[in-house]
Amino acid sequence: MTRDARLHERATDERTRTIDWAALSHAVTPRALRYRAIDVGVSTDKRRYDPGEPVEITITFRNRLPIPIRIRTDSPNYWYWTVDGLRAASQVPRAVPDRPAAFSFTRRERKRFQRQWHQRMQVSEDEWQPVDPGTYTLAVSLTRSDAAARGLIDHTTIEIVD
Amino acid sequence: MSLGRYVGRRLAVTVPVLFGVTALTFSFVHLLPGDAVDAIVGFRAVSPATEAATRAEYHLDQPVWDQYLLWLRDAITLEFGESPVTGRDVSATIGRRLPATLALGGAAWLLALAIGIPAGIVAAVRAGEPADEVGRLAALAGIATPNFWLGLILLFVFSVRLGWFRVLPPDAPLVSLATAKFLVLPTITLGTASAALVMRLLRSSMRRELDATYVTAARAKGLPERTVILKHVLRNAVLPVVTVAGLQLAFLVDGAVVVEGIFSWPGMGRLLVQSVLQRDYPVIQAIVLVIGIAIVLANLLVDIVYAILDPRIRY
Amino acid sequence: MSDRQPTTDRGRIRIVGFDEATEQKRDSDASSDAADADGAAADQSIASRAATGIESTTASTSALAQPGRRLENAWRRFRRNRSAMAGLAVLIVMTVLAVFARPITVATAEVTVTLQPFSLAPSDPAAMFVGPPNASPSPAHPFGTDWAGRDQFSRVLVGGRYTLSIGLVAVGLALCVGVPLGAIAGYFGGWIDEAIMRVVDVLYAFPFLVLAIAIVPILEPVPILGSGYWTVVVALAVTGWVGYARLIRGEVLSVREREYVTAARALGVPDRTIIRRHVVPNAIAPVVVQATLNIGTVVLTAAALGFLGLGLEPGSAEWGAMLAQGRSSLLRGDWHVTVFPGLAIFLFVLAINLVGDGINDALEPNRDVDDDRRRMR
Amino acid sequence: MALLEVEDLVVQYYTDDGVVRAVDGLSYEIRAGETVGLVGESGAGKSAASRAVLRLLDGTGEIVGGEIRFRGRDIRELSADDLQAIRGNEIAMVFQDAGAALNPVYTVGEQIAETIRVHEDASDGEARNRTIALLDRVGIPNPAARYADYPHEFSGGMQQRAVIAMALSCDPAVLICDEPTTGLDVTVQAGILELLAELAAKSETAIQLVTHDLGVVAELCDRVLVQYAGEIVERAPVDELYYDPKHPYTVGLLAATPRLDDDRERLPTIPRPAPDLVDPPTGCRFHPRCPYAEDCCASRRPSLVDPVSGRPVDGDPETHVAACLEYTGDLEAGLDYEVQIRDDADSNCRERKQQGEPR
Repeated sequence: MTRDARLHERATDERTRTIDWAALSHAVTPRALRYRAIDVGVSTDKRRYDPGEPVEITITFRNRLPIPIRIRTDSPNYWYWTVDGLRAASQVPRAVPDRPAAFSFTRRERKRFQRQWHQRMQVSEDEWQPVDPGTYTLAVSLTRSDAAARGLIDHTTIEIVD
Repeated sequence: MSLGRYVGRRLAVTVPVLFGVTALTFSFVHLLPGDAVDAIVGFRAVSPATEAATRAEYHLDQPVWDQYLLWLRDAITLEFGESPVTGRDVSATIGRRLPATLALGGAAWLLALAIGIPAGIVAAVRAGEPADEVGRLAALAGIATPNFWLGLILLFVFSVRLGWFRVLPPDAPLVSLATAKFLVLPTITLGTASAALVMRLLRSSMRRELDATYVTAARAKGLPERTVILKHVLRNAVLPVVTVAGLQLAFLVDGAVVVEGIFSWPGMGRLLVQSVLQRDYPVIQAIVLVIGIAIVLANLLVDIVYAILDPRIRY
Repeated sequence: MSDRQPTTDRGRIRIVGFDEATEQKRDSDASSDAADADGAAADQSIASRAATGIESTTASTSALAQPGRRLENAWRRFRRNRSAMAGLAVLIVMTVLAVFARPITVATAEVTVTLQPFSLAPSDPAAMFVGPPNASPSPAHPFGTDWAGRDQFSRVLVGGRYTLSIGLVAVGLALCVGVPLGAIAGYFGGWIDEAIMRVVDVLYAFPFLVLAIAIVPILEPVPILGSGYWTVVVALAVTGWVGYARLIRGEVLSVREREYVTAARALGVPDRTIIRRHVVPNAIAPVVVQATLNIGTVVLTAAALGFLGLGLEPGSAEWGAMLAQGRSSLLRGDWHVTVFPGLAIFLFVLAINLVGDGINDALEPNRDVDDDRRRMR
Repeated sequence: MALLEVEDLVVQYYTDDGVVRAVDGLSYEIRAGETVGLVGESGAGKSAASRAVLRLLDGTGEIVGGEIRFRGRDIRELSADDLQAIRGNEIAMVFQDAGAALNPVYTVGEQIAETIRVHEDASDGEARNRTIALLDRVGIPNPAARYADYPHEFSGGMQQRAVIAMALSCDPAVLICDEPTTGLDVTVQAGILELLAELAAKSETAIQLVTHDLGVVAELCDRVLVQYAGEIVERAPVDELYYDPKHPYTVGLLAATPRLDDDRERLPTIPRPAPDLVDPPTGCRFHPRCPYAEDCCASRRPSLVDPVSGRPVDGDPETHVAACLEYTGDLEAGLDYEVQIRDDADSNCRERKQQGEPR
């Protein structure tokens, strides 16, 4: 399981390193610079889709600076994606604790994640509805109330055509 | 295999090493260029009568093998003769200096454990938190600081500037408040690096053990967290620290040589340096022999303690 | 509930239909049945995600894919290690300062060749009374002066030459002795191993510094060792090789049992070639790490020897020796004489430790350096 | 009131990729003395679910929702002291890797006696005697002598027995066994299963058995919960599950279970890997892998219903329920599989069950 592998990697890394440069860098890097360092991006494999065709979404976070960066988030769910403003294409709110956490990047790190949108909206706990053809805005944002003001969001549009 | 048989086998390996240590120490004067007599009397011009007497005393007129056996016999009975430089009895001199070094070394060792073990535990349990970061940086600094420099700084700050620890009255008995107070600075100087090593080692081995399933199992049994850490995790994590105990002793002896000089502490280390500067070979020989044997025996003891602590080792 | 009979006849249950349905579905997927299309696509994406994991693009992902480029990968890992790079930077700066502190000349009877003409240090480290004695730091003498009025700044810069070169040369010599002996002991085993390892055990019984101190009077009368510099180097090498021999023997013992060594043996490759080509390269990584860390130990020991007044000529601009001279100044209250040489040693040893840890992480990320540290000292 | 009630349990792990919902709305109950199996592929969140019961989640794992009631008290609300009083005493755990679950530097006896001393006011001698009796009970020969043995002196099977003895030391009301036989030899497995079966039959201890092995479940359990992608998809008394599986996932698992008399060339498997719990499929989570999936499966999440009536779960945990849209009448083609019972004497004797003809 990748999560175990990553936890393990983190553990060994944490065990052998001599100085916590991430913490040091966090302590000395000005806040404004920290936000500006992180580049948030969202893209799709195509512009136009047939109805029912899955939309491949690629979410990228990139640390532009050659120093480790940590960004405080309002939740351990560091980021979320939306379709027309609906989180994870769902009208049903998900229980995610709203305690602060930190999204960490090593120097010049690029994190890339994939999501799929099957052109369905979750309308209730147990129901999803296919969307109609039209234009949709896919966006990604760090989980911060001031994400838009800090530039920690990105969006793209796609078109579903019959 | 029982613990007794393990100890027996371990002893069997130790005996040849002990012989090797004595042989190396013995060959010491013979490795010097020129005649061994010259070395023993300190490269002075001496009368033929004295030379003959020295030859007889150190059995230099006999084959090397016999010389070694005779020397060994003398060494076992602690007969190292007189120092040609000071004229004092070597055994008596060492006998006077040894307690001072043991007191300093013992105090530093205790300090190293008293700081290193709790610091290591805290750093491991609070890994990544500020306490851990500070501890880790301090440990790194502790390892990199030359003890003679640290000694000088402490001496300057606390003795010269603050005047807290003044010079030791020369006639103060070893067990006295004055001596204990005087020993504070040398002990800190000597113990710092050891404490740092112990802390680093314990931290990393505790981190490893904390991930083990038996820790979760111990929690699942309903043991209090204290018991889980101090009884289950620590007992396993301390094993690598025990293996360094022998090396720590060697490390402390090395440190004592320097630290005793800085603080004018009348121990074996200072005696060794003085003897080397004066080319007082019989004394050097005796000191090196005592240290070598002490460390061999200490390593034997460490192995036995390790076997008691880790039941897997006996099989 | 507990009185239920266990199901004993499950061996006779068989499901029919599921597998066939699965096959059918595969077929219909292939013909891109509209009803199943998005389900199938979802599966593909899940499969592809499972295969690639969560992609966190760093330099190592591409590097790891290429085998046989161990050193290059190690260097990449090392470069990403900030503390190690910081340590390396300190070492480089200190080396440059030491080399360019004063001109280096090689003098024969007739000609004097200047190898390095630069002079960063303002004055000759041995020149007395370039300033007032025991002066505090000032613009003219940034590190102050010692009891003889010598410029401390120049002496600290030039003193780096002793420290750096003693560390490198002594460790190099110790490696030249320890690695072959340890490899031979581990590879051949038997009485050769016994003999070498007993010698190692005996030498191990003496603390590093004590042994070095005891050896100094033996080495000093040896004429070719000259000024005392080589006395120190040889004393440190003689005491230092045991650790490497022990370390590499242990590694060789495990490498020896690997298939490629057995295969080479079966092919009749000579032992010497096997040791050189197969065994040592695969066992050397921890030795490299240890050697790096040991430069720190050796430098500390050399400085201790200088501090005790053993080895080098009195008055040498060696950091340890300078500290020893500073002791009497210190007791009079002049702090600056001891601060700067000590700080230099501290910085150097700190940097070496950072680099050593970094090399360890780069070469063998899963090995804990403290484990080896306890095998050495 | 059941002994242990888990209601709407949600366990999450946090990664850079997002929130992993290892357990998503899990509900079940265990009554005194019964044995309940929790079955599913690895990665289905079984271990997370059972570790959550004792609040022993590792890493970033966290219980974010639901209740875990033991004798009516919510375990999530307990103080550290109260929790410790329950762990090992009322609810005990048997770990998958017994060798790793035993501390190598203490004797097996000490590790068992320690549990008794912590929870009960027993003297050292009493704890020792009880430990020896326990070792005897789990079938360790010569228990008085083996008391002082260290874990490495025990074989793998004996270690697992010792771990079971440790879990039984304070007569727990609930025993959670996390893959207790995985990694053991077949013959040793059989011995451990026998021990657990005896325990289930003779003692009042309720057992929650977590496994991926349906064979193990068949031998031990009264009821079975089938977990898929963090959710329960089917719940049934054990015989009903085997002879009359209702959820396609269960059917797939059963089809993939090897048999002694197998004459098939290869085992059928459920196609494609288990879903990533960071981004689970919409609708029925099994639909991307289900051979019977239709359009509606992607847009509607089935709830646990009685397959016959199609009505939601009532209070009785004995009721056979499954979460498939087939049973609410939403599937058009139905589920097409059959369970054959093959008799050794006469392989022609078949009981044929046909499911879900088009309505």
